[in-house]
Amino acid sequence: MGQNLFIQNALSPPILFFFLGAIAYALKSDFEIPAPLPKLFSLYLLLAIGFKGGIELQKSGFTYPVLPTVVAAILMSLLIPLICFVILRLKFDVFNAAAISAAYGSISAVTFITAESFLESQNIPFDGFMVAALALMESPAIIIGLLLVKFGATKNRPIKRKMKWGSILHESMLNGSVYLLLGSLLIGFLTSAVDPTDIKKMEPFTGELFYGAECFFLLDMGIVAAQRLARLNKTGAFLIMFSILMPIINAVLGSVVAKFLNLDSGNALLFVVLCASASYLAVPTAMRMTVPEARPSYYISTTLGLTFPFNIIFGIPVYMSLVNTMIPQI
Amino acid sequence: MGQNLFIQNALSPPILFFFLGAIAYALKSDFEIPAPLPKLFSLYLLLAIGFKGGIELQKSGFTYPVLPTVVAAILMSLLIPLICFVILRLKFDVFNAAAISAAYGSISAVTFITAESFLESQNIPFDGFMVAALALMESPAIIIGLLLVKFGATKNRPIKRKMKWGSILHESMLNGSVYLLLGSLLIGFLTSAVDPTDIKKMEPFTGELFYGAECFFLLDMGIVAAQRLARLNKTGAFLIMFSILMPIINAVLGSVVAKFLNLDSGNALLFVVLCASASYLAVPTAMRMTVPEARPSYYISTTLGLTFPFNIIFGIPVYMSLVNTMIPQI
Amino acid sequence: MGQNLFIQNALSPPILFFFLGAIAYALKSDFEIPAPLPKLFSLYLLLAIGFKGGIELQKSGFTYPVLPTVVAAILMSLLIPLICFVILRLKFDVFNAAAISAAYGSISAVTFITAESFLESQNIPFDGFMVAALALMESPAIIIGLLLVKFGATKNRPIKRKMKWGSILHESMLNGSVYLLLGSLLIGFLTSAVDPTDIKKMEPFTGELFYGAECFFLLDMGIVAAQRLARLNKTGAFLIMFSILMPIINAVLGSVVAKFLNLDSGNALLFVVLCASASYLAVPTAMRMTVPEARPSYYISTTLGLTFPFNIIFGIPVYMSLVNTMIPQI
Amino acid sequence: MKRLDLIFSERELDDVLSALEKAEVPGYTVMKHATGRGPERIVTEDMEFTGFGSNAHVIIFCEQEVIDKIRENIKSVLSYYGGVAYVSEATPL
Amino acid sequence: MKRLDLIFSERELDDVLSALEKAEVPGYTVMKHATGRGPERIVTEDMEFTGFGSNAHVIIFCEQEVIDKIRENIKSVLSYYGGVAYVSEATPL
Amino acid sequence: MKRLDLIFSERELDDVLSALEKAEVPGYTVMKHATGRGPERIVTEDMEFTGFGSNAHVIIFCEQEVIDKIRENIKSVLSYYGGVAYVSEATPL
Ligand SMILES: Nc1ncnc2c1ncn2[C@@H]1O[C@H](COP(=O)(O)O)[C@@H](O)[C@H]1O
Ligand SMILES: Nc1ncnc2c1ncn2[C@@H]1O[C@H](COP(=O)(O)O)[C@@H](O)[C@H]1O
Ligand SMILES: Nc1ncnc2c1ncn2[C@@H]1O[C@H](COP(=O)(O)O)[C@@H](O)[C@H]1O
Ligand code: NA
Ligand code: NA
Ligand code: NA
Repeated sequence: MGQNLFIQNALSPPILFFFLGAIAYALKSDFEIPAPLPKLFSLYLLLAIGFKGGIELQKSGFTYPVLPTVVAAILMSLLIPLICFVILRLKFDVFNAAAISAAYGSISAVTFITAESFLESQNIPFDGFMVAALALMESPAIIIGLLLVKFGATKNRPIKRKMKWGSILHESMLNGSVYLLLGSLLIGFLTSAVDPTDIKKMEPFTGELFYGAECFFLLDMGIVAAQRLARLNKTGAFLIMFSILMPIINAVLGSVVAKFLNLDSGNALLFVVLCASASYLAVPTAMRMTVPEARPSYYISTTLGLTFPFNIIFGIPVYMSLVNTMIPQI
Repeated sequence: MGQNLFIQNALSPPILFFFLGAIAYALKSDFEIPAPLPKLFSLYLLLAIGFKGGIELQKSGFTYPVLPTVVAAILMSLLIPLICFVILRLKFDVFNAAAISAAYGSISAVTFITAESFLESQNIPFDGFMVAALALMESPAIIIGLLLVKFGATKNRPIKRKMKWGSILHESMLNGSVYLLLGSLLIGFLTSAVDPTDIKKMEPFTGELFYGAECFFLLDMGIVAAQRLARLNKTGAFLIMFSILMPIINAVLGSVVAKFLNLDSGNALLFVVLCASASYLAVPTAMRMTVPEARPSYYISTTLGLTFPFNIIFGIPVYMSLVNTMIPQI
Repeated sequence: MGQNLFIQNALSPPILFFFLGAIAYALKSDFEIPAPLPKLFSLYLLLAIGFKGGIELQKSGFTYPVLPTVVAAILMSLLIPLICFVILRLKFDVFNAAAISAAYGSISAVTFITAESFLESQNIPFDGFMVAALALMESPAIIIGLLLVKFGATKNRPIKRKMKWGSILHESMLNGSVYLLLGSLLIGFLTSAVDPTDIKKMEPFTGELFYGAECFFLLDMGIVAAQRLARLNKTGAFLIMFSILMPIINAVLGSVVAKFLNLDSGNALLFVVLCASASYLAVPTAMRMTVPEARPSYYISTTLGLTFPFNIIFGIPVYMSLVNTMIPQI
Repeated sequence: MKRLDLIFSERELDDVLSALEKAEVPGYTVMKHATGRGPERIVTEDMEFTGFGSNAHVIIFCEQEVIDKIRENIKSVLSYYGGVAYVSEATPL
Repeated sequence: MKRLDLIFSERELDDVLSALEKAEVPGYTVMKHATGRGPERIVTEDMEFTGFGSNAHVIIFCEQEVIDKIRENIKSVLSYYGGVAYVSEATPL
Repeated sequence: MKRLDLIFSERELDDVLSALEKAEVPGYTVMKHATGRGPERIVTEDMEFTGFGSNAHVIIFCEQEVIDKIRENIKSVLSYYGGVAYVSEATPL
């Protein structure tokens, strides 16, 4: 069955468009999507998933299992960076280890979306409130990353790089993509409480268009991931191993927690995917600002060039099998 | 009831996204929508409202109250600048006074759209032909502004800045946004006469997507308005007062005319909003070209930084109450 | 009836928006659609027609008349450049003649789309597999153009410009727009075999939005075509004649082949339009890279400034009449 | 050879380019979407969507004579709407 | 007159501009969306959509004194995050 | 130090950049989306969506030796497809 899932995932439009982009780079086609068009799609996707998540959260309210799941997600985004940090310190200095750890504690919204699409075509139900978990896993991971630097490297840093609590919170909460996601979530939540007709009027934009826009964006992500992958040789074997094995470890951890939370298989997959995925939007941006000592190529190239494609191509079906094994469906 | 309207308006997605943008700026988030993406949305909105307006105009034909309303709108766009000019001359030279006056005589398409969305969620009907009024209020306001300069400042200007009728008409009729709006109106009008199936095929683009695109655009307008507001301190108290009070005065004028025209409350609100709103697209562009002596910050910062947010946040519900008082609903 | 068709075509939204753009340029309006927004629409249109074509191809399979039609289309894209080359050599050197010939052998996707919209509003059915013909006519035309240079000008070229088979194939198959079109076709073909629900989820993006996006793109094409037309005076009367007469000759050829293939009138029109239209995307790009001796203004200005507008305004209704005469409808 | 840098509102681009063509420059390069601040005005990115226009940066490599021919026309455009023009030395590679 | 060229990550743009304002530059021009490579890092176009930011190229025409006033502040920003700053001669047209 | 300005079609960007890397430049900056006119051709904005490509403007700050190393390779690319290359003086801030 696992192999079946793999093929079904690989032949879905989002993944095929991702391949189309990656192959364009590999074959040296001059196909490209010029800046800032990819930004349009990334803004759109964040706005749309936030907004829809807010609506669903309003519907479900904070009943079981919403609150425990969200809390567990936040805890995972604090715990995972610590595990990563311990592993990464074997090879990297505090700055690099902390920055990479933060990325893996955080999430990739596009991986999440792809997992949702996968569940939809498998006809497995899942709940909209999982987006709240997604939205709330970015900031804690950033904070823990910055704290690791603050306390791990306090002696080595020149005075002007001493981190202040203000800027840690600013970077973690007000980063453009975190802000848009959380803001749209709140707007969806508020609006659907007040006026359901407004929600309906948004539906063609945030709902119907979503799948196509996702495919278009993945086309670009294919090019970008292939470019990053091509440059990965400089990062060394340790990091390459890390960026494949760590998601799997995190997925296993996540599936245990999901079982413990008693989630249905759909929500469980999403939870696992949140744990397994790594951030290439909010976290790298925050790290670049606050930990300039860390090499961006370490935390961007691995997350974008390896972890992201691994997760959407192999990870999702594998994690689905894992979830199916651990959480027997009725 | 007025307070109720205010809250309902403030909690609608367009206004909430506007706030989201404004707060991003206020909190120094790095959230931004890079150029030329906002242009995409402004072009889209102009095309879509023009096109839909043309269809509605075709439907209604030039029966009562279409023609008198449109004529009254044009007259208002000539009259309002004259009133503004008299007031502004107390503090400003001819050039600045004329440029600001023209902006207030003209209209803000986004304010109009927001008012339409407001009416829709209040379930108050309104007519599509009001878009024709909107489209026809830009050029006269520009012309009157330029005439005020031509005759008010004829002696002080160097020869090469003498205004010619040709360039006055060119600036007022062929300005990019006026041109797109009028052109799309005409296309909608023509097409719906010939082939209704073509109209239906446009509907997903110009119709269904509209509300979401409006929200996305208002998100950017929130950032821009907040930036402008932050720079307003240099323009002085007089202009700040003007940019709040003048819309109210114009709204009262507008509501009297609307009552006189016997408009229903929906159309009356739109008419009032047209009078109260000020232009930040066509008029500033035209003024920049023809009246370089005027300071752009005066006529852009006030319209974008104060009048626009005031109108969409407070103005629309206040004007609705005004209209409800003056035009008793059956 | 021919005149009737002409008016119906001229009053359809795509053509009217094209005029709106062209007139903006002619009247020196400052209306413009800044880069890279037109690229967004051209990428979107290629992706959408490819994807939908793939679905249709999956539906129809390779039954009659799919295969013969596609083969005939490929043959036409090899034959037409040869005819063009003979004619053009009367006035131009090998490089320019070959480059222009390749452009006319290839196709214009936007002309094809406009023809489809025309058929839809005429309620004339046509088949989706024609997109496969479209997608497969670009590369052969490029190859034949490069072969004409390779063998026609082999002695005059410096060594470093000697063409290699590898780069000929690379340019013809991996050009950005060819790649996106073929790739999307394949994705549509594969996906619809596996999972029809995924196809449905793409529909709002690739299907419903299409007509509006087409209109928006034609608005920009109007500006671009008018700019090119304005610069055509330098290319000389021969080329101007060529770019109007050659499409007609190719259309006649195409209609004979279409009759021979026994196509219905809808598919026949599309076949004729493919023959008559000339490329301004893939071919010019490929020629620029491999035949830098040819003047781009020759092959871009004529295809964009004359052949393209001629085809969408006059060509489509004329070719329809031609098809109606040759292929009597039941 | 000289290098001339012109920075001004993109709305004057057509005027400036035709002034350059009149002076028979051998070529020029245009970069749009520049923002900035001058002695009086501040030009921000949002001016692009309002139609107000951001700045254009034009670079011309040419001989001193061409610079002399350009001067009058360019200065009259720039004095009207604002903008800057600076000349520096440049040698072909 | 001098011409100062600054190239650095657009995320430091606000810091750099306020350093320029403090030195009372007569004006400046900003061009965003530049990519490039420095001694350590490579900046590519995809950094724009990840929020990481591409480079900004800032040009300032000013007197030598202003350059001297600018130096300290700019250098401290550029030494922190990387970027280059070069001065050359320029004459008003 | 020297400043090298290269302006050419963005389709040759990869070739030019690898020529620069071969000459071991300390860094470079690329600005795309430039339009312009040269002795033969005019490059307009619409070339971006047709895939034909607009121009790229590349700036390199480096020592004279690097310029000398660059020269041959760059010239062969530019002579094939067109484009300009100029050197001027620059001093680090
Ligand atoms: N000293 C300067 N250095 C660099 N750019 C300048 C300078 N002064 C003005 N500019 C540019 O020229 C544009 C127009 O200037 P202005 O003369 O204020 O209209 C500004 O927006 C800046 O982009
Ligand atoms: N030698 C150079 N010439 C031109 N641009 C440079 C040079 N060195 C660095 N840059 C630019 O400055 C940016 C930041 O450099 P870095 O110091 O590596 O962070 C790079 O991305 C380049 O765009
Ligand atoms: N004299 C010049 N000054 C500035 N830019 C130039 C000049 N000549 C050519 N260019 C630029 O170089 C590009 C390629 O030139 P060409 O050699 O005509 O292919 C042109 O499109 C311009 O952007
Ligand atoms: Na994670
Ligand atoms: Na008004
Ligand atoms: Na053809």
